[in-house]
Amino acid sequence: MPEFFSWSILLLPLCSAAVIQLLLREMAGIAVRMSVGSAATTFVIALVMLGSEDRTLAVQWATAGSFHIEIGLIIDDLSRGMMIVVTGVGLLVHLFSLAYMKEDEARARYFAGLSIFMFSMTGIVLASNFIMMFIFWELVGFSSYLLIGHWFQKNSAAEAAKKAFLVNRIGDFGFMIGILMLWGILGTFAFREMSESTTVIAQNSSTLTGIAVLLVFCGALGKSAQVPLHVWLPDAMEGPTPVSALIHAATMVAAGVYMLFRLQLSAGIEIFEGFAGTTIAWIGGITSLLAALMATQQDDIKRVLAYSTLSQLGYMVMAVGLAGEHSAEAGMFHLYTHAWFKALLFLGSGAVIYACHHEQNIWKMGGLFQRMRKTTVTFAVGTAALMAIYPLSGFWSKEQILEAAHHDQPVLFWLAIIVATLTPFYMTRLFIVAFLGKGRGHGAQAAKEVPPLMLYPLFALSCMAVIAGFTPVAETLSPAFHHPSHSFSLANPVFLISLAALLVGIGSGILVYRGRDADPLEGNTIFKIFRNKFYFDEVYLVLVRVFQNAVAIVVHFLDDFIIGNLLVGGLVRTASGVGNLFRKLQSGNLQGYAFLFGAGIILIIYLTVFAR
Amino acid sequence: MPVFFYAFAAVSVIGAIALVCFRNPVSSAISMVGSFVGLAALFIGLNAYFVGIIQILVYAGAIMVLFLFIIMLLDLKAPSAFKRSSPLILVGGLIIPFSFVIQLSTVLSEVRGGDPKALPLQDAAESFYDHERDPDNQSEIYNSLQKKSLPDVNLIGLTLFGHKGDNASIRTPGYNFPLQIIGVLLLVATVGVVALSLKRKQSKSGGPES
Amino acid sequence: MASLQEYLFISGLLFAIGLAGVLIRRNIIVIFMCLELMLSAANLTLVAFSRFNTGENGLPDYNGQVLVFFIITVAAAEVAVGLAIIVALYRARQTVDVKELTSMRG
Amino acid sequence: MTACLLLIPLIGVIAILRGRDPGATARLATALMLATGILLAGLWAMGIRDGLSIAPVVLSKPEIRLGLGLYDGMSVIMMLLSVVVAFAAARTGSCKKRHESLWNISLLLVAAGAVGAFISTDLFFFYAFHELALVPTFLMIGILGRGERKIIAWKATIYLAFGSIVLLAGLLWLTAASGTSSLAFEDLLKTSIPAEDQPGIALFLIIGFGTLVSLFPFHSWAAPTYASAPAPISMLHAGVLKKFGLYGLLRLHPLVPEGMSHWLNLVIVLLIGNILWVGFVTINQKRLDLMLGNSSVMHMGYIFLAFAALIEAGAQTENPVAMPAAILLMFAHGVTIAMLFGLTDRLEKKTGTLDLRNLGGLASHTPKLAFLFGLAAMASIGLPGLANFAGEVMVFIAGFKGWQAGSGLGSVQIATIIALWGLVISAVYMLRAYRRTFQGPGGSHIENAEDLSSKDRRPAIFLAFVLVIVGLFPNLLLGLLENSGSGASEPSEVQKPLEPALLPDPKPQPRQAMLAN
Repeated sequence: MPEFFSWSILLLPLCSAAVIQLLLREMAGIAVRMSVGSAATTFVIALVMLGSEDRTLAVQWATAGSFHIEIGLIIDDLSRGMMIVVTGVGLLVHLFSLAYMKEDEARARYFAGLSIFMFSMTGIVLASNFIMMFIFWELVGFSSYLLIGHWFQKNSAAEAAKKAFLVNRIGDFGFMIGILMLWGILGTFAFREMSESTTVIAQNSSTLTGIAVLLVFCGALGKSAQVPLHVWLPDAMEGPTPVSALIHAATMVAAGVYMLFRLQLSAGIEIFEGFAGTTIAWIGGITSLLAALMATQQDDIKRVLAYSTLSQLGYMVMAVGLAGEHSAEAGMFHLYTHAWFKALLFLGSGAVIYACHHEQNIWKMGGLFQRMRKTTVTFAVGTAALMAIYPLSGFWSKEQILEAAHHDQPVLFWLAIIVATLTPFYMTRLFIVAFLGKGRGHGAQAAKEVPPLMLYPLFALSCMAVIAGFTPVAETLSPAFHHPSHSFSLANPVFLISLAALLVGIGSGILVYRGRDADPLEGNTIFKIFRNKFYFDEVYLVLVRVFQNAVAIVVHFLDDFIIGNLLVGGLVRTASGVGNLFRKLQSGNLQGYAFLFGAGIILIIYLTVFAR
Repeated sequence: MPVFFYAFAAVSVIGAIALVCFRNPVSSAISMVGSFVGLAALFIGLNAYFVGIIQILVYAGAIMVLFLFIIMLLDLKAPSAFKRSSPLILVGGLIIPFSFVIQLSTVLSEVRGGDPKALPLQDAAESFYDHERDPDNQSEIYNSLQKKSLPDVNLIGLTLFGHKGDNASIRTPGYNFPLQIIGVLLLVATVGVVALSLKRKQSKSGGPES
Repeated sequence: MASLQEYLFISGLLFAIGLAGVLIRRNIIVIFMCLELMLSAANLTLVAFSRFNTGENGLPDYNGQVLVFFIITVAAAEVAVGLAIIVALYRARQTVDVKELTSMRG
Repeated sequence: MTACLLLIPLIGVIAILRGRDPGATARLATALMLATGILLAGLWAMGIRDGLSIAPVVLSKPEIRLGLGLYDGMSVIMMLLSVVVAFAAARTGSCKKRHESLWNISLLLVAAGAVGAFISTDLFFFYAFHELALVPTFLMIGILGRGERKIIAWKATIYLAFGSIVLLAGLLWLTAASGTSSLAFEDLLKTSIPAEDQPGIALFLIIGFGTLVSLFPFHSWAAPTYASAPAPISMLHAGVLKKFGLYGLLRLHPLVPEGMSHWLNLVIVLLIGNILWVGFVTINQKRLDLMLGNSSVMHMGYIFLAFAALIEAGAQTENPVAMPAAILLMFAHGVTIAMLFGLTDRLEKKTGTLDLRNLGGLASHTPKLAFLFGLAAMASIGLPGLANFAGEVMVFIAGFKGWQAGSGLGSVQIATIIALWGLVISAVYMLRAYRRTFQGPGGSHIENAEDLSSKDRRPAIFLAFVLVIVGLFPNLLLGLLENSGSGASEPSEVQKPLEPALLPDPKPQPRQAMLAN
């Protein structure tokens, strides 16, 4: 395959975004077609690329003497598989957006944002070195900022966009330090060259390497919204729902996992051994548990899904951190399956929201099954996949993760099992409350089936949610991720435990929520904590207020008062004061001058004659 | 002798006080002359006959006439033009001179050599004796000193222009050059006064043409 | 003949009276006269020192009197120029009161 | 040829004095300067370097050589920055009819002074041209500024005069210690400064140049000055003139490397002050223009970080990233801050206020302004694809270049880490300001706000274009630095940054050699 195609997969969306932003802002119709066209083309190129051989392309981006920063594409199994996910989900989201954003005045800007995102995400996936990855890492953050803040007239959307960007910046702070430290240790930014540098690691203390890896993980912490930097993701649901599906469920938030896996693949799994990997795994586990708990008490359909995304991302991070033989592959496999069914769920929720006239509270929905059967069926498929019901795609990947956890960290395994119980519980809650029973709100009662342009992406995604886990499909689309390490049999204790968890989850969900019009757990103290998201936001608000703002005020005061007023202002005032004094003396009054003159003489005589 | 001193000192001080106190500038000018005459008498009492004479000639003659002339020209003799200074200035204007006098008198008590001696004219004549000349053909200064009169015009001239030989009877750096400078100064002053007194008329015929 | 102190005291007294005149009078011509008085007072000091600071031959130090001569000459020139300025000033402002001549105020 | 850069604005000044339309003359002159500058840079890039300098002015007894010309790539880039910003500044802002001559003459003089300082090949012109540019700056602030312009002009004058005097003392000491009467850089570089003089000279230079660059704690003049000055002057000073100090430090560093390294820790403490202290000050600003002024002070810290990396390495060859990083970031920051100040001026014209509490929701009324401002704001907080990011990332790399894994973090590395936190701070204040100005529901002052006219947009679009081009292809600028210093010794190659090449896995960098040092 010619180089041109490899580059065009990166540059096509950029061109699309640039052209839309610069030329087509007023011509939304053409802009939309252009963006969708570029997404379709990249998807085709990604498919074609599946058959190409591994290689690395590079151009020098910045040169300083003997030092170069390169922009390069690395094309291997990992990036090819990830590209299928990115461009595939991307294309479907583009299509869905065609219908979803039909009424929006600023849809040209919206599609430009989507194109920028496709560009940046492609860049992350194909990045051949850490600096380039950081470049696109920042760019996805930026496009996410743009898209979350699409409806910037709303305060909540503007704040959410800002929050997402800033929290990601905090993660990137660590990420960049990590990159620089790894550069110091390994001597290279390029992934291809890292494996040659492993000897260098042996010379350096493993502690230093561990710290560097953890700092790099900070990037994933922000981007993949792990505790404690997870707070931006639920707020990011202020953006249009297709954006949530693409960026905040399927692709961008998974970039952290992808990056860790890329690092593991390049520099060897050794650097994840020791405290670094353990910390990463525990953070993943804790995130998945906390997020699952929070998800049980959310009323906003998108927030339920957002917390479930957090929870699933925690799974993936945990798997990568386990640093077992195939655990990271399991994590990546989960990323791949999760992308399809979570995008499906989000788009489904988008369709529901669209049908219900932008009602997002599940307690005001209900009975949607009668009114929009097709959507409901696809949503049910997605829910089942997320619950990991055999033989949907989620099942395969989740079992692998549980298997790996069981193998490496039994404590985390049990933690994961709790999550595996909670997931079916809250998804059952969501499905029962929103789709079954009777309509509880005007929106839900007036809901109609969504237009076909929305339905087709849903069909396609539910198709993928069903088949993506089967070996032939997985082998074709994502050869790097798929490592079935065991057969699922009733003799396997892990399988039995997870099956039990699934049944308990679904059963309790049905038991608690069947036929209810309000959440029966709402008054419970423990569930109140879940509802309030463990008060993370409140604590952070206080922290920000105390540290950032208070320090800023104090420093500003000091700066203004001491440096500005006392030191400098003092100088200025002295100068102008003395000047004023002399100006006053300069009265033009002859007698005044003579008087001063005489007084001066007296003084001089006194000083020279008498004062000695 | 002290009687004359006190008399003329009183004349000059009273004249000075009158100069300050008279409201009419003409009276002030006249009292200034009185003061200067007294001063000239003091000069003469100090054996500085030449200086005393030019004090009278220049100040009491020329300068006073100039002042009077200007006062007449500007028509300022009417006492109605007088304006009293503010009390503050009055007080300040008295305190400063007063403190000056106090300082002065404090210093004066420490000045030594107050004893006045008559000038030893005949002894001084010896230092002007020129051995290369005939005894009858000695210089004017020598002759005058021999006659017990002080030839101060000649002596000032000698100081101004310096000696011909290396007669060390008088220490002087020679004032030829300063004298010429003074001449130039007077010339410049003359020209300047003329220039200042010219009336400018072109301002009425519009702005500068260039 | 009076002592040196007495001459110096009279000189200082005249100087002080002149200074007082400069300070308290508002008529610029009178101020000018007072200035002349102060100059003359200084002359008296010079002459007195000249008389009392006799040289080796017992005669006064005539350098002092030469200086007085110069001072009187310069004073004459000064008076001429000064009065011309006063005339010009009077033409421009119609006043000789220094209180009203304050256009140099900063 | 190079002298044209100076002649054009001076002829422009004369033309304005003789009654030509001031605005049109200034625009024409800056356009010609831009064309000349780009032409010169092009010639330089192609390796045609003879004849670009005018013959040095030789004063015999003692022999002093003064000259103008492109000394090395650093001069070329700074010269480009000057002409680019001057071009935009001449097209920004407006004043009363009766001030037009003053306005445009000052602008041209400042531009001429800035260009002159960067194309000087000797200490004298180098210093003198900068001072030349400062005088009209003060005048413009004092006469045409906003707010408490007198006080602010005073403040700036005192600070900058202080800096200049300290700097002059340092330069005099430097020349005295070098033992050569020639002031040309070329000749100075051949001399060696005695070791005992070096720390003193270096301290004078750091404080003198530092004050000019608003190095902490000599920074408090900058923000109010930029807020008060007319927009073109803010653009030119914050964008170009201020960089003179850093340019000077980089330029003179090879003369006193040991002396500079004596003060490494001082520089690091001060630059951290710039980044953190001023960063926090910036967060607390309530007015857009003050916020931008402070942010420009803060960003100087990053350039100083590159300088600190250079000091730590001791010589350009030891840390090849540091100097290009500093230069690139200077260029990028100059363009960005000029764009921000220019747009802020327009914003004030349209809405009548810059108080962040009164603004809001402008993006729906003025989408073009919002887009351009957003671009510039994003550039200033380091969005990849725009020039600042390239500069910043290189600065950070330069900071870690001297780190030897295995040993603990050195002071430069710690400063780098703190500077990275500065990125978070700058994102906080920039996004906060953008959010309060352009997003959310409408504020009280925006109802009548009109969007930018195409005339208003032109300079901003031009600067944005420069930002994007340099951001996407930093090698366009960095290529000018190649072969710098020893112009003729190597056959100069034209950089082709755009040519994709299929690289067989490239060899690891010669890092071992670096570690050995």
